[in-house]
Amino acid sequence: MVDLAVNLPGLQLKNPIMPASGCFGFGQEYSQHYDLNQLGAVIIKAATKEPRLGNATPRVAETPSGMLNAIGLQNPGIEAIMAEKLPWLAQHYPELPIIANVAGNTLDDYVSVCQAISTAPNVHAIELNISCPNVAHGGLEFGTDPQSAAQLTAACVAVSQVPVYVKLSPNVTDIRPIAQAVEQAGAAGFSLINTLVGMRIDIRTGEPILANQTGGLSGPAIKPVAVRIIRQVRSISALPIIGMGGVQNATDALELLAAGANAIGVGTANFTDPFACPKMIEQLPIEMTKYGFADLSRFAVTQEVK
Amino acid sequence: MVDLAVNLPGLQLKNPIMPASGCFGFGQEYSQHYDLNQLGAVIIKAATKEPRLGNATPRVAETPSGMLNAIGLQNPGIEAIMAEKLPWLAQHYPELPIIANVAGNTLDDYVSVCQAISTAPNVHAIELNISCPNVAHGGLEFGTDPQSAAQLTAACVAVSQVPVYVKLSPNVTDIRPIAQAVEQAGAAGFSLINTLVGMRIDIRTGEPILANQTGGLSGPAIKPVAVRIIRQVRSISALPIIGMGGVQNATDALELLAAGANAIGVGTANFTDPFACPKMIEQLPIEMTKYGFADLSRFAVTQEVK
Amino acid sequence: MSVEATLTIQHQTQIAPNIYELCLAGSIAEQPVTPGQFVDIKIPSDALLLRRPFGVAKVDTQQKTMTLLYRVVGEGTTILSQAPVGTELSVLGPLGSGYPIAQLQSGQKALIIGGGTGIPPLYELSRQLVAKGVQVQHLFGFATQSAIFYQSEFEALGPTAYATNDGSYGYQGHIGLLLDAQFADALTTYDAIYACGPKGLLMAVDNRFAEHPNAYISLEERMACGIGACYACVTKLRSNPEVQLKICDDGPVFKTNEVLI
Amino acid sequence: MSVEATLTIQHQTQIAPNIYELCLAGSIAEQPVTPGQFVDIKIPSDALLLRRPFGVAKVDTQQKTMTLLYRVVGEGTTILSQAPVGTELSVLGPLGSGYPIAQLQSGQKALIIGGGTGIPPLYELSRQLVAKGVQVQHLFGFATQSAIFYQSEFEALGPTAYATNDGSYGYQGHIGLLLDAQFADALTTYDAIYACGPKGLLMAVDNRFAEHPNAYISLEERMACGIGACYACVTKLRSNPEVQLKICDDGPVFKTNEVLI
Ligand SMILES: Cc1cc2nc3c(=O)[nH]c(=O)nc-3n(C[C@H](O)[C@H](O)[C@H](O)COP(=O)(O)OP(=O)(O)OC[C@H]3O[C@@H](n4cnc5c(N)ncnc54)[C@H](O)[C@@H]3O)c2cc1C
Ligand SMILES: Cc1cc2nc3c(=O)[nH]c(=O)nc-3n(C[C@H](O)[C@H](O)[C@H](O)COP(=O)(O)OP(=O)(O)OC[C@H]3O[C@@H](n4cnc5c(N)ncnc54)[C@H](O)[C@@H]3O)c2cc1C
Ligand SMILES: Cc1cc2nc3c(=O)[nH]c(=O)nc-3n(C[C@H](O)[C@H](O)[C@H](O)COP(=O)(O)O)c2cc1C
Ligand SMILES: Cc1cc2nc3c(=O)[nH]c(=O)nc-3n(C[C@H](O)[C@H](O)[C@H](O)COP(=O)(O)O)c2cc1C
Ligand code: FES
Ligand code: FES
Repeated sequence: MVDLAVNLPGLQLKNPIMPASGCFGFGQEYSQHYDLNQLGAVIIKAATKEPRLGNATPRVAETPSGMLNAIGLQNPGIEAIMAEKLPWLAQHYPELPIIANVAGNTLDDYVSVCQAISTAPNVHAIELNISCPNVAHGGLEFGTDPQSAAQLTAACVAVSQVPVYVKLSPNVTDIRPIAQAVEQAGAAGFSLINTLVGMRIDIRTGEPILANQTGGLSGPAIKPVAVRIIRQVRSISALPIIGMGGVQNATDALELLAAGANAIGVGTANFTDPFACPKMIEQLPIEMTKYGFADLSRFAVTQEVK
Repeated sequence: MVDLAVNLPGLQLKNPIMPASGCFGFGQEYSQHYDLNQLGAVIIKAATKEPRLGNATPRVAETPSGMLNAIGLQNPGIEAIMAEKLPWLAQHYPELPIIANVAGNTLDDYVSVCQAISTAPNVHAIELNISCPNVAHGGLEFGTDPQSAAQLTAACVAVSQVPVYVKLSPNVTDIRPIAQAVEQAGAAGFSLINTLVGMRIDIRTGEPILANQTGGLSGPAIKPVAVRIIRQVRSISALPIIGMGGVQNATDALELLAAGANAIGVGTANFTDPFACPKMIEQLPIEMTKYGFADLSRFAVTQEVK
Repeated sequence: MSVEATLTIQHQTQIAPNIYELCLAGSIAEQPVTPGQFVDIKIPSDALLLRRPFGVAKVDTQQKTMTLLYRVVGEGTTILSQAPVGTELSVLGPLGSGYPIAQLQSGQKALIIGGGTGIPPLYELSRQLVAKGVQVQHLFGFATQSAIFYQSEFEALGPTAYATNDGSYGYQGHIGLLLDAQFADALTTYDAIYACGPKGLLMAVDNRFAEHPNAYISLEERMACGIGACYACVTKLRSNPEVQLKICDDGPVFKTNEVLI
Repeated sequence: MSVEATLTIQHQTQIAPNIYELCLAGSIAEQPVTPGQFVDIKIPSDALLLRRPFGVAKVDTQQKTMTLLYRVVGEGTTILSQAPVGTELSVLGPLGSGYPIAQLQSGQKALIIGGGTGIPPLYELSRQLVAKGVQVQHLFGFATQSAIFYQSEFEALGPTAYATNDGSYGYQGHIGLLLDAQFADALTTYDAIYACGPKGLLMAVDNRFAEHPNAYISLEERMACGIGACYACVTKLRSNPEVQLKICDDGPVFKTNEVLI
C-alpha cells in the first residue's frame, strides 16, 4: 500500500494535494461536486482586512496551455471570512485542514489579518501572499525585495498562532536571496509559485483583453518555471515547500515533488476539470507504484541549481 | 492590397517575419524546404569569438505548449561564420537582410565579434544577446543589471558598422530600467524576448531531463509574457522592437505587433512546422484584411502599462 | 444540481454562416433545465484549458439530447465546429439561475427579445412557455438577413419580428428602435419580458423595462470556474455597487434594473 | 531530399505490449528510403510542439505506404496510439543519413543487431539487403519473451537469434554476452555489421566492431528541428571531440568507433 501522508509544520495531511488559493473560493462551490474530506487541505481565497471588490471585468483570458487572471483579490474581508466562510468549512468538514492565504496593502494590514485568522480553529497554517501581481499596492512589492519580505514575514510570524508559509513570486531576477531572507525571518515554509505576469491583446481593438491590462499567468504553461524555482529554493533551504504551478494530474504532481516540493497546490486545473483534485489523489498511488515509490519520503532533494 | 513592408534602422524589410536566432541555424537547412527570399530577414545563430561546443546532451525537453533548450550557444565561431556561413547566405540570397546575433563571455568578446561581423556585407543589423540563460558566463549577467547592459551596449554600438538591437531577458524583476539604460547607451532597438528559465524533471530518476539542468522556455507558453514585456518596453520607449515569443501563426504575429512590436521573430514554431514562416507571410495579409488593416503602421502603441 | 458528464456529439450542422447546431446525447439531458441555464464545455484541445459557456437551446429529456447553437468566433469554437459525430465532450451543467417562468399562467403574454448568439437559450425558454400555454412574441435582431437562424423553429412557437442592421430583412435598425417603433406599449402589454443578446440590446431592454415587475436579461462575461468559485465573472448590484454578483452562479439571468451592465 | 507531407493512418495495430504497428499512406512513401532513415511526426495535440522521430520500418512504394513500429513511452506516443484510422499526420522525412548498403554484393553476409525499439529500422534494412541477395543474420535483444515483435517477419528474411534479459526466450542475458558466446568470430565472418538499440547495446557493438571496416550503429537523441539547424542532437567525433556531428542530419547512423556514445 502506498502511503500518501505528509507531515509539515502545522499540517498533518493525509495526502499532499490541496486546491490553490483563489481557485477554489472558500470550498462551498466545489463541495457540490465532491466530498472535500478527500483533500489533503484547502488553501482558501486571499483574505484582506477590508472587503475587496477586485478589478473591473474581464478578469480572465486564455493563453496556450495557460490562463491569465486579474481578479484583484476580491474577497469579503477578514470579518466575513471569520464569521461565515471558515465556520461553514468547520461545520461541514471539521477534520479538513485549512490554509489561509493572507494579503494586504501595508504591513499593518497583513499583521492584523494574520493575527485574526490564525485564531480560527480550522486554520492550520497561513500562506502569506507577497506575490499577487494584480493589485496596485502591497502584493508584489513585498515579494520582490528581500528586506521588505523579511520584515513582513517577521511581523506576521510574531502575531500568528499557526506556522506561516510565504508565497513567493517568480517575477524576480533571483528568488534565492528573497527565500533566504524569508527563512531567516521565521517562515515555516514556502509556497511556490504564484503567477507570472502576462498580457493578452485583442487584435481587433489593439487593447488588452483584461480590464487590468496585465494578469497572472497560471496553468501547465508555467510548470517548467515552477519546477525550476522549486528546485532553486530547495537547493538553498530545507524548509517545506508547497509546490504549485501547472499541476494537472498525478504525473505533474510527482514532477513538482521530485523538484523538491513537499505538498502540491492545484489551481487552474480545477477550472478545466472540477474533479481534478480527487482524480489526482486517486491516481497518485497508481503512478507512484508505476515508478516504484512506496511513500513520498524519497522526494528529498537538495541538489544545487545554477 | 495589404502592404507588409517595414522600415527599421538598418532593415528595409519586405515583411516583418524573420526566423529567430538559434532556431534556423545559418539558413542552409531550411533552404532545402523553401526559398528564403520570402522572409523579411533571417536572424542567425549566436556568434561568439571562439567556436563553442555548447552544453552536454540532452539539450531539449518538451513542456506544455513550449519547450526547453540548453544548447549553450554552440556555434563555429566568428571566423568560420565570416568565412563560410555568411558568404553562403550572400551567395544564395544576396538580397536577404541578415541580423547577426552576438554573444560572449566578456565585454571584449562582444566588442570584437560586433566589430568583425558588422563588416559582412549582408549583415544589416546586430542583435546583441545579453539574455542567454544557458551559459555560465556573460549572457544573462549583462542582461539583468542596467549598468552592465548599458556599458556593453555603448561599447558594441561604438564599434559596429550597423545598428545594434539589444535582446533582453524576461527573467528580471523589472525590465524597464534595463531597457532605458540600453536606449541611452545608443541601442537602435530592442529584441524581445529571450527565453524564460525553466526545468523539467524525469520522475523515474528525480534528475533534470536537460544535462544543463535548467533551460530556456520558448513557444506559445511564453507568448503572454512576451506580449506583456513588449507592451511594457513600448510604454517607455519609441525605439523599434523585434517581438518574439510563442508566435506560431499570423494571428499571434498580429498580437505581438499590437503589443508594440515592429517586426516578428519566429523561433520554436519552425520546429513544429518547418514552413511556419512562409505560411505566416502568406496568411498575414489575409488576417490583416479580416481585421481591416491595410498596412502595419496602425500598430503604433504607446500606452502605459502598470 | 450541476454535474460533470460525458456527452456524445450526435449530429452537428452549419445552419447559417459560422453558426452551428450541435446535438449532444448523454445523462445531463435526462433532466429538464431552467431556460436560460448554460453548460460549460471542455474543448477537445490540450492547449485550451478554460471551458466554453453556451446557453442550452433545447433539451429533449425523452431522447436524452441537448441542442446548442453557437457561432464560431475563436479557437475553441473553431475546434468544436470540426469535431466529428461521436466525439465525446466533457460537459458541466446545467449552470446558473435561468429565467423565472413559474409565475406565468396559461394565456398570459411574454415578449422574448434576442440578438445574435444571445438567441439560443431563448428557444428553450419559448418552448417551455408555449408548453405552459403562454403566448409568446419574439423580437430578434441580426446584422443581416443571411445571419438569421432558427426562423421557422421560432415561428412555429409564436409570431416573430426581425430587425436587421442593414435592413435586409424586417425592420431596419437595432432592436431598441424596433421596440420603440412597434412595441411602444410593451411595458404594459406583456406579462413578462425576457432578453438575451449583446450589451447594446441588454441596455436597451434594461432601460425600457426597468420598472417592469417581470423583466429579465441574461448577461455574458469571460469565465473560469463557471460555478462561482473564482470571482472571474462578477457584476455590480445597481442599488449598491459594493455588492457584486457572479454571472455564472447568481446569473446569468438578472431582473432588469438589478445590475450594472 | 526530405519533405513535409500529410500522411493518413491506414491501419494501426498493437503487436506486443505497448508496441504498435502504424501504417501510413501518402506521398512520402512513393520514394524508397535509405534504411536507417527516420521520419519526424507531428503528434495531433495542440500542446505538444516537438515532432517525434521514428525509424522507418518498411516502405512499400507501390502501395505508397510506410510502416512504423513504436513503443508507447510518454504523452506523444500515447496520443499517437489512440489516433483512429483516417487521421492525417504531418510527417517530415525521410531524414538523416541511413545505413550504407551499396558496398555489399549478392552472397555477402550481414549481421543485424538490434534491441527493443531500435529494431524497427532494421526491418527495412534487412528487406533491402535480402532484396540484393545479401545473407542476413539477425540478433535481437528484448527484456522478455512477451516483448518480442516482428519475429516471423524477420525470420522470413533470415535466421534470427534472440537474447532476453530474463532468459524467457533464447539466450539469457544481454546482447553483448550473446555476441561473445555465439558470434565470437563475427568480426571476420560478416561483411557488414549493423546495429540499433539502447546505449548499452550500441556500446557493446561499437566496442567489439571498432575495427570492422563496414560496421554501423544508429544513435538516438532528443531533437527539436530534426534537420540540423538547432544543434539539439549533437555527438562528438571520437578522433577529435572538438568536432560535433548532428545525429538528425549527419546521423543517426555512424560508423563504429566514429563518435563518442
Ligand atoms: C452564459 C453564457 C452563455 C453563452 N451562450 C452562447 C450561445 O448559446 N451561443 C454562442 O454562440 N455563444 C454563447 N456564449 C458565448 C460563448 O461562450 C463564446 O462565444 C465562446 O466562449 C468563444 O470561445 P472561442 O474559443 O471560440 O473564442 P476565443 O475568443 O478564442 O475564447 C478565448 C476565451 O474567451 C472566452 N470568451 C470569448 N468570448 C466570450 C463571450 N462572448 N462570453 C464569454 N466568454 C467568452 C472563451 O470562453 C475563452 O475562455 C455564451 C457566453 C456565456 C457567458
Ligand atoms: C532517430 C530516432 C529514431 C527512433 N525510432 C524509433 C522507433 O522506430 N520506434 C520507437 O518506438 N521509438 C523510436 N525512437 C524513439 C522515439 O522517438 C521516442 O520514444 C518518442 O519520441 C517518445 O515520445 P513520447 O511523446 O511518447 O515521450 P515523451 O517522453 O513524452 O517525449 C517528450 C520529448 O522527449 C523526446 N524523447 C523521449 N524519448 C526519446 C528518445 N528515446 N529519443 C529521442 N527523443 C525522445 C520526445 O521526442 C519528445 O520531444 C527513435 C528516436 C530517434 C532519435
Ligand atoms: C483565478 C485565480 C485566482 C487566484 N487568486 C489567488 C489568491 O487570491 N492568492 C494567491 O496567493 N494566489 C492566487 N492565485 C494563484 C494560485 O494560487 C497559484 O499560485 C497559481 O495559479 C499557480 O498554480 P496553477 O498553475 O495550478 O493555477 C490565483 C490563481 C488564479 C488562476
Ligand atoms: C533551440 C533554441 C536555440 C536558441 N538559440 C538562441 C541563440 O543562440 N541566441 C539568442 O539570442 N536566442 C536564442 N534562442 C531564443 C530564440 O531566439 C527566441 O528568443 C525564443 O525562443 C522565443 O521565441 P519562440 O517562442 O518563437 O521560440 C533559442 C531558442 C531555441 C528554442
Ligand atoms: S466563472 Fe468563476 S465565479 Fe463565475
Ligand atoms: S534536432 Fe536540430 S540539429 Fe538535430
